[in-house]
Amino acid sequence: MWTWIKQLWHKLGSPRWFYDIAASWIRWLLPIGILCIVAGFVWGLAFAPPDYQQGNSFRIIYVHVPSAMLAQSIFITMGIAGVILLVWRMKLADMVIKIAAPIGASFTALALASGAIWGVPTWGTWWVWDARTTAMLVLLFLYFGVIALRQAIAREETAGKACAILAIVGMIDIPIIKYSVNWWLTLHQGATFRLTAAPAMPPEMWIPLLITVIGFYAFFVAVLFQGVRGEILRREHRTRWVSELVAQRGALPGAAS
Amino acid sequence: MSFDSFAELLAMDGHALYVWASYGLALLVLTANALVPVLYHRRLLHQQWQQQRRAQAREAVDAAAGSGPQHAQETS
Amino acid sequence: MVATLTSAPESTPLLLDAQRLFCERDGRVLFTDLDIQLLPGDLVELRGPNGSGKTTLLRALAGLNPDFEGGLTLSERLLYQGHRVGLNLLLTPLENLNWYQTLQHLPSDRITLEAALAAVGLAGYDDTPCHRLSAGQQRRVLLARLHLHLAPGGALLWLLDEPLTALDTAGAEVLRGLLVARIDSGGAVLCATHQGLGLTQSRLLDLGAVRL
Amino acid sequence: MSTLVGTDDSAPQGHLWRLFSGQLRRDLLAAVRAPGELVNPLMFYLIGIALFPMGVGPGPNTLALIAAGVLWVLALLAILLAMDGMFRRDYDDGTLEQFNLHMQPLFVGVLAKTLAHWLMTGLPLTLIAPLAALWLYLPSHAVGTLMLTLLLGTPVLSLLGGMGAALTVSLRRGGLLLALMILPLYVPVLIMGAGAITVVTDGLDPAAQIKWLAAILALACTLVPFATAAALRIGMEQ
Repeated sequence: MWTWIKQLWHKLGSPRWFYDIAASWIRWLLPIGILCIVAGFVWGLAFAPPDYQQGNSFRIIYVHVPSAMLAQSIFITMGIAGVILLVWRMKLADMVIKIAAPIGASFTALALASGAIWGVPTWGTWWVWDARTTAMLVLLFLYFGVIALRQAIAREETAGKACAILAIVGMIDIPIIKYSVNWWLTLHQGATFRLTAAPAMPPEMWIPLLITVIGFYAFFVAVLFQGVRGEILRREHRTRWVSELVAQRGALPGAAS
Repeated sequence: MSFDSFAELLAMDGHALYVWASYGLALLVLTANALVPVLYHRRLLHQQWQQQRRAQAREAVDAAAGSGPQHAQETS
Repeated sequence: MVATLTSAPESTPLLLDAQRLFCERDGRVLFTDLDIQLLPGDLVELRGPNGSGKTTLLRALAGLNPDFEGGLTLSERLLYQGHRVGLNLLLTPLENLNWYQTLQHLPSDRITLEAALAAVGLAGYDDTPCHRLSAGQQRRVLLARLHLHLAPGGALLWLLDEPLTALDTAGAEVLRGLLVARIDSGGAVLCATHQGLGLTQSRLLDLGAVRL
Repeated sequence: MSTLVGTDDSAPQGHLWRLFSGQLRRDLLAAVRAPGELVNPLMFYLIGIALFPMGVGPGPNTLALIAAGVLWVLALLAILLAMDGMFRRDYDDGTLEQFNLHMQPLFVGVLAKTLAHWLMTGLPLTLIAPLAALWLYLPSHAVGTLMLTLLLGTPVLSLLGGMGAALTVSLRRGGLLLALMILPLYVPVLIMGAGAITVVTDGLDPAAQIKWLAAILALACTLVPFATAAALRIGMEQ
């Protein structure tokens, strides 16, 4: 096991290896992700029973909860990638941070927007300064900071390392932010869904949620990998393997993927 | 199915606007995130391929024009 | 571009041993397969046109820029003097030197520092804020820094980037004296310069000459 | 990539102290020579506070209601605006290069620079805060808490801001970017600091918030200087 991990680690240093292996991962992860999302959405929209208090507007949680969970996980991914970049100088980690940041920001925005939409029928207002919404908003700002920092620094290596530092500090700060924001009295419900404890909702409600969450995560990994492949191609465009690849793909019109 | 008819599903018991807007946004974010890297990758490959072709064309032109003494020497 | 600069005798401690240095910046190769070895007594002038990578090389050797490949072994302590003056202009030469000496763990008593300033022709300027000094005088404060490093425990390896900038002929003479003193007392100097130092002891390393 | 032969790993503690105090003295000296820059954040703080009565009206009740938040938000902004200067001058004149190269270990120097910067911004700000509190009709029994929270909170702002300043040191116009990066990180300090004052004006015990501020300060003191040191190395790579 250990040697296997070491081998994998070593291989991860080679963008070319990752470029190929990621393609085969995407072939599995993208269909799984889309399938889970579609299944979860359809189940949640049409088959799950309505909530006895919120009625049908509760169905928004199948959008809201997965995107909120993913949004936080992506920042933690970036923080870990930041540590890997600074300690082991793995270029792949830099690409992960770069590609993951806008994806994370988009899911944070989705979580905020779906939460706001849900707030209208439930709370009677678009925006409530409650603990979770506020923490999510701060997370969105953290994403903006990382993206802005990368765009401000011209030199790519420097920008990558600077973003890594910000991602690490942000990652450490996230629990503190969440905790401090929790000091505010909250209108929000308690955690809808925990991995460790059995949820309070009936299975026909939380099973589709679980499926959607899995779908979102698989989808994210697939999309991240595809983004990283593009980044590899761009950064390595002078190398021989890229030009050979381009020559192969170019011969087949429209087959490039 | 927790709805009696398709129309009821669409109506969402009066919450249609909120529910469908959320799912619409979700689809928007998901498709955008899926399309951006694929299109970028494709464009990159295309650009690279065009560059290669330009380079090849240049080489071909050079080879055709360079039937002078220097090149002849090189090939001999 | 390949450049090699090696000194023959073995078993002498190398002050700087750089092997197969490679640096690419913004898709342009600045140097590749560059070997530099400096022994006590070496004085090397780094030449090359603008943009040939002199500053990048010096910064890489000094450890200010880790983005290069190759093996690099350095002596324990080095002195690096970059383009920018490296003086806080609000402080006096004495205060600047005092701070610098503390950083370098060198003696920083007033008498030593005043003697160093006097040696580079700045006697009487100890308490004038640096922004009131002329550009050449500011550069002379840096010479005082070099002077301080000649003391026991000072850096044996000097990496200088255009040290002649803004110096008058007398200042240049002081600099030459300091460089010679350093290599004569077991040190080595690598110095990027356009004008040339005009010292017989120096050898050339031209980053531009061997360009592909 | 590079190896240093014979580095002295066992630097005695007196050495660290000498480095720390030497850097601190130098920075304070430089700050005293340019007193204008010292006053600027304070002026900004007072002007900013004075804008609120003009904006929301002079009613003592309204002002007292928002006083805690306003006093803290403006402290945050004042320090943020001063942050860019922490490394800027040193970067421009080249001393930061020498600092990076010879300050061993770097975080000791970073800590000294941060302390100097805080003594020049956060501390005076804490001291004039009662005046600003007076303008906003903050109940007098809350002034002590205000000062205590500022005393504990502003060093955290300086530490985090220093990290941002180090990351953006080589960018010509890093000011706005710095705000974008750092303000989200300031959120816990703001919530705890302003929260403590609100709690006191409500007649309750702010001990929990103050303990949290102290804990955040301890955490920031131990972790952030390392991040700032790394950020400086990266920021100087240009």
